[in-house]
Amino acid sequence: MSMLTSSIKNLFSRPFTTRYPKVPADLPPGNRGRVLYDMSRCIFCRKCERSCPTVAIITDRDAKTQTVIRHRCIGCNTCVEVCPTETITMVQEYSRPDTAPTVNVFSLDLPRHEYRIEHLPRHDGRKKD
Amino acid sequence: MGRATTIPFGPQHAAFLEPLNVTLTLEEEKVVGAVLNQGYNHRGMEHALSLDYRKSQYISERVCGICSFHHSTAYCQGLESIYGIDVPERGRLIRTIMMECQRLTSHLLALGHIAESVGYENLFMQCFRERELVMTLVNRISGNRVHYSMNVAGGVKRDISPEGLKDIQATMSRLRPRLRELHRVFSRDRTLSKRTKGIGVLSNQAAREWGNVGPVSRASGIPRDIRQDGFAAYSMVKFSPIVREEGDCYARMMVRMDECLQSMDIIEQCLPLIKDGPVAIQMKGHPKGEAYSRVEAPRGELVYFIRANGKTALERIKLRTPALMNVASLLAMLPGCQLADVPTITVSVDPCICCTDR
Amino acid sequence: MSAGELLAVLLFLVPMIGAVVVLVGRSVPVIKVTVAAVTVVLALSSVGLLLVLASRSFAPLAIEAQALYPLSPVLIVADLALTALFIIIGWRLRSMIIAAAAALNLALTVLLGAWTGFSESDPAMLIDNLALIMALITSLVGSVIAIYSFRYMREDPRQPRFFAVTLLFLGGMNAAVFSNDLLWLFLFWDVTTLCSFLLIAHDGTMEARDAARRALAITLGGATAFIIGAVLALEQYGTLSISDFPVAGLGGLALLPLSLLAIAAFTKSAQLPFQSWLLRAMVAPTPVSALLHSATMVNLGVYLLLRISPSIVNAAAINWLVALISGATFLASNILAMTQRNAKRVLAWSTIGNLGLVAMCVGISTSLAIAAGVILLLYHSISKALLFLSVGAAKEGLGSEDIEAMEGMRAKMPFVSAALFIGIFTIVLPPFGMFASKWIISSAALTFPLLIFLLGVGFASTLVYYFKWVGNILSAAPGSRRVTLRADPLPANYKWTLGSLMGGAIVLSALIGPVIRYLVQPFIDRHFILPVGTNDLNIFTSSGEFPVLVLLLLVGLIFAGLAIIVRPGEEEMSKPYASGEDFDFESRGNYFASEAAVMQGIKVSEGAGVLLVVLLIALPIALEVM
Amino acid sequence: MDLLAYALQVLTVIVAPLVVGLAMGMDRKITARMQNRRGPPVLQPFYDVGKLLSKRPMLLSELQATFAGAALLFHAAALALFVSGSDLLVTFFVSGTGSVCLVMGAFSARSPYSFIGGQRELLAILAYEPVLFLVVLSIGMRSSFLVGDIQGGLLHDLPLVLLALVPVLVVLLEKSPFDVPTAHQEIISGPYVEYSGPYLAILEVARWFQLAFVFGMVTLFFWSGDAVISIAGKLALAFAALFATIVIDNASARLTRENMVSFMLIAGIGLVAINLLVLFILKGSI
Amino acid sequence: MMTLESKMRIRSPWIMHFDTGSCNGCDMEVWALLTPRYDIERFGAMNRANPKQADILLITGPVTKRCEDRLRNLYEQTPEPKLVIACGDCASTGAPFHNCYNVNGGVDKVIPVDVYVPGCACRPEVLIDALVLGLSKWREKAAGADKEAEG
Repeated sequence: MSMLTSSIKNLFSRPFTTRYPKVPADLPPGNRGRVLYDMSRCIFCRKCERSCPTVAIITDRDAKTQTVIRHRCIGCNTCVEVCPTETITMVQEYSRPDTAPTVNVFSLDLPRHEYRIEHLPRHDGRKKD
Repeated sequence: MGRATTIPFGPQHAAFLEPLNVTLTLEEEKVVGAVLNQGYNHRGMEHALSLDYRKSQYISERVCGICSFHHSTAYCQGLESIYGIDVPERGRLIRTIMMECQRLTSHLLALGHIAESVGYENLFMQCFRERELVMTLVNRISGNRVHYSMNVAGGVKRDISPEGLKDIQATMSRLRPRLRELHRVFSRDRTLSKRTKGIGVLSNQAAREWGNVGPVSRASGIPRDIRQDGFAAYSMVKFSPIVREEGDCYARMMVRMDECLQSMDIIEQCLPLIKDGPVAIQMKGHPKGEAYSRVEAPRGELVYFIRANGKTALERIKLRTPALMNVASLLAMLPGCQLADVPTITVSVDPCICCTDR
Repeated sequence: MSAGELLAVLLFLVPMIGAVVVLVGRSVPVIKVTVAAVTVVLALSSVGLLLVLASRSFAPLAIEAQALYPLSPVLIVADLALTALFIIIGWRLRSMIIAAAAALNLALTVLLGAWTGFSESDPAMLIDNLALIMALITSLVGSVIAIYSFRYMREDPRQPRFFAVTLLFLGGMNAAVFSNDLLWLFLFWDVTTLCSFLLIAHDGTMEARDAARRALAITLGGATAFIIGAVLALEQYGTLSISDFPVAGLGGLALLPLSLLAIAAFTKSAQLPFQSWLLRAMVAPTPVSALLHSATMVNLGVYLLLRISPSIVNAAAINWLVALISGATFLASNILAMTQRNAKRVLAWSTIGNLGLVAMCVGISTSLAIAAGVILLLYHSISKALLFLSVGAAKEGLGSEDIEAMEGMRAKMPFVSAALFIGIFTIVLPPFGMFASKWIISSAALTFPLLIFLLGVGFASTLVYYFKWVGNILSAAPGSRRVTLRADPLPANYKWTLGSLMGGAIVLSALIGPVIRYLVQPFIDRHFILPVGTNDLNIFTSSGEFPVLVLLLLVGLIFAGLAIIVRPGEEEMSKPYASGEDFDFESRGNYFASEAAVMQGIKVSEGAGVLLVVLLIALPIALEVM
Repeated sequence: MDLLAYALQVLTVIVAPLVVGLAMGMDRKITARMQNRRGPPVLQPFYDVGKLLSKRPMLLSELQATFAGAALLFHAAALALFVSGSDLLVTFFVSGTGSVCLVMGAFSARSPYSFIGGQRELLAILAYEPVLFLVVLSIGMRSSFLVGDIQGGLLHDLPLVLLALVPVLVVLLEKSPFDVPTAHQEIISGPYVEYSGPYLAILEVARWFQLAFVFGMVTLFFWSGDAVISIAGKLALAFAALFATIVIDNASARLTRENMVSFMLIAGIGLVAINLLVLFILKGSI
Repeated sequence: MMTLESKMRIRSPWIMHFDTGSCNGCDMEVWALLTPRYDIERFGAMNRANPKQADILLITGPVTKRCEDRLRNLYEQTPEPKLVIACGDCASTGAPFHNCYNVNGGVDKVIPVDVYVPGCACRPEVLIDALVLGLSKWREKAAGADKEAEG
């Protein structure tokens, strides 16, 4: 019955609950949300691709694109650290859920930090063997 | 007799966060036999960790999300001892602070989990409310709520700013009265102690025989705490292991509660010690050699053995996680208890199946 | 000899003659024909007796000893011969207790005979509504059980003995309930004891012999209390005729005959602390358990209590003690029933508990309570017989009487499951007859507030042990569809006997209004002020009403409606939830207590019973001394 | 006039469970606030039931559906009998039949948690039925079994009996410390575990009917000649009882089944016994 | 026009959470959803821990080989209409564990998934987003069904 006092106190105090999604999430400044590419600086050295622990980055030298698979990125910040030209920045905002694994394609023809959204193919599961 | 019933408890069960299956043999509701069925969470982490030593600090965090920083610390310490270098003092202190923060989140999770397992929903909610303070703190410091990704071999890659240090101090002083209040509830609540005192008793002898580690062993009167080895910055702070003698769920719960308060003490001791300086040392070349590294994770002694042969891929990496020892000792505690106590006992050893199964 | 007298004589003489024929005939066809003929006669005669009494607007039918002239001398001789027989049995069983009790009985019988000059008190037989109800139960339920036995005992080598004893019992039982003379009652009391002894020992195993010996020891001990009570009654009241017992102004030693008769009743009805024989008697073949040890013979004890209730209700202290003993029995037996695994033992405990409830009604000593007791007696017999016979049928299909063996029985043996379900439903839940009487008892217990605490816990435990059992029956493999009753591979004999009892239980519940008005009330009216009001649709008491018809319609509509609404094939059948595993679960009942704890519980309750029984004897003496 | 009274009774039978549903919503809201959360909307129980009704049915055995329906109908019948001023004892037994139907529904699915839940529910019945029975008998002793005839004086004479109803409500509302049959962390949701979709909704509504009956018994304790005061007082009493259970729920862990049975029997029966004894001593008769 | 039915459905999503081999990070965040800070009971969600009563399966982890059958089992026991949310990177694509030999690499290799949640570990806010997204999918589905019924 030791909770009695705090229960009553809680009853008459403001709830601790956020109002998300009505109000935006309360993200700290250093939050590792997701990486964005400034393609104008990219030299396609593939350092980021090689350093990525989860193979979330695919560098295409021919098409001049950097592809980030959002649903593979673990936000470890390594690519940002290894990038010699500060092409990659980590921003607070996290990636959003989607109905299929999302792929963001950064290419030279798009402005800074803009990307084209594509999707990985969805599997529909498989029956029991 | 034919009176015994067999029921599966898990892998998907309200009392468990993770897939653990205990096949219980019940006489009415008395447990007469228990078979632990593990391996639902076996992913093959040791293989994955050995593929590229430069990426493995991130993968090692993913062995377990509750004690992720301890895993990467153990891994990095291993590499550092292979290289034979010392981490700068500032790096070690930051590691210590982060480890203690993680201990706070882990213990508050475990405490909330115990409260939930006895159906004390309000207490569970309160534990998680206080835990959320620590979670937002580590989010501010490290940039992520769960996997901090701060460790690299040679130190930490993310520094704590002076504002960050103030932030930690402020959070600690905000947290202290709240945790004291929780401590009061956990130690005094009558219904809670009715469900935890004398339940799942593990004697000192049994704890030694089963090789228990961490809070479980300390609750059975074994004053063993790897932090006393003085890895990271633990040699610079004063603390003594928290030991209780009863060995029941109540003792395990209270050891964790006391350790929460102790963690805050350690963090507050660390803060004034932080001096300006580098946080990491760059390392050259591939590692070659063997190392044996251990840290005190929230659940106890976490051991990494690393053997490297000068290539990118490590030759062998072996983990011995604390939960492996503690979960096994459930077999000593479960027989003879009531079905109602099975969740409490299981949760009171804080089974971390992702650690256990790897 | 009037028609009523003739029917009454037929009711007890025909079965006895039938018994002799069976013993002489020995071949199966002869047995079947004889038993069938006897049951037809019994059924017709009992219904005839009902009609005769109804035509007299239920005035009691007294039969003078003279009317039975050729019989009465025979009976006196039989009385002495039977007690002598018990001495021999005791000698052969090497049981000094049985032999001593039998010898004492013989001596006291001779003493009583000498005292009264071997002449019966008048009326020797008195057929009032209570006796009529008992005779109806014995004859109708007994007939059904006898027919059921054809099938159940078909492979038994000792069939002649079995059926002879059964028929003898039916006769003896009918005669016992008609007897008004204590000596006659004593004779037939002993006849039922003998039958019970022979039938319990029927299987001839060591366990059966032990059980039979214990049953004989306890019931003979009770008979000794009975005959001492009779001697004292003659000494105190100057009569052996129960109907002439004084109903008021009793005190001191004059209470002692009532105490002793009550103790005799407790032994026969297996009340605490004498309950142990009934549990062991469950080794007997199931029809025996159904007939003797639940539906009829054990009723004889509470019948005696009800019979002398006009005297008891005015004997304060005694009635309290009777209420306490039987109330304790009710509570203890219901709690102990929760710990049993064997279906017959569960039923045995339940029988003890329900008889305790009847005896408690006598102890409560209001007219309302006694009416409730009579109703309970009637409805309990039918439902309990149904349950026992169902267990027997289930045993034939499953090979076991264990509750656990009945797991998922509804898919395999739907008919028996339905019979068990209806049996339990009619015993426990509204709006059936048993329930109506429980409702009246609850109202009646308001005058004796201590008992409501026993009742509350007792009723709830009844729910627990019966529905634990039902749970096992219902727990069929996942995905099992509802099966029709026809799918049951049950022999036709069982279907008919179980079916008739099911029908009887339900129809009689619907007719509870008339039953109360025509069967129960005349008995109550003779001794008490008007108790229960009924307009055939409702039952009234001073503080409440029980809408029988409304409730019956309700339950009928609920189940009929659901049968129509819930149609197979619409739902997706899924696997049981087992935490994600594929798991084949076997349900095992909960028994809440270890063997040791049960033994301890029995010991404690027996201790309490012994204490109260000693008090029951000591109190009149103490009152006399003071 | 008679017709109006009948209409009023029918209306009450329909409205009472809805009020209970609303009270459940309030209960969840207040519980959430006590835990420093925001909590669901007050109408949440109705959304839940509506959603469950729209789900595709899934069963292990058809008897589950039969018994779910039977539970609903018995509880509804109990409430109807109660509202129509019938015998309280009969009402109580009919309501008990509804609880037993839930147990049988749980048993008829052969599934481990459902089975254990059924056994525990039986134990819960063993724990609370005697207390409820004694409460009913105390009311009958004090005034009458006929709900229509019960008038004032109960609260004044039987305060401890009213208090004994609180633990009963804790069991029926499935709140700790006595939510043993449905213990979420032990046996998921006990007897309800194999119910899903519409059948779960039926059981939920059945529970509302049952609670309406038990809260009805609570309201019996307040009576006043003035209709408005009477209704206000009754509602206040019912709400006070509900609030007491919420506070108990939020300040205690779940106890074991032995604790439940022994506490309910000892405390419940003890309270009633003490009350009757005191009454007997004060008034000389009960 | 949206039917009353689907309105109710959107207001009362009951969840079941199953860990198929995740690192526990997402599991903690799923639990954090139930607690005062995020409290998804605001949306009427309840943790039923029982597939038979759940509408939304929150699956974490890359589905280890041993959990595969259990996951399918639970999925089959969930009555329609149901929603599967793969929480976290590993449940979506199996990313951090792509080198592990004992995983299937994502929930959708075993059962159909409706919503993929990124993040390692996925933040509670993202999970709330996923819930909202999933429910809006339901709303669309319901609207589509209505149109079909009309047409």
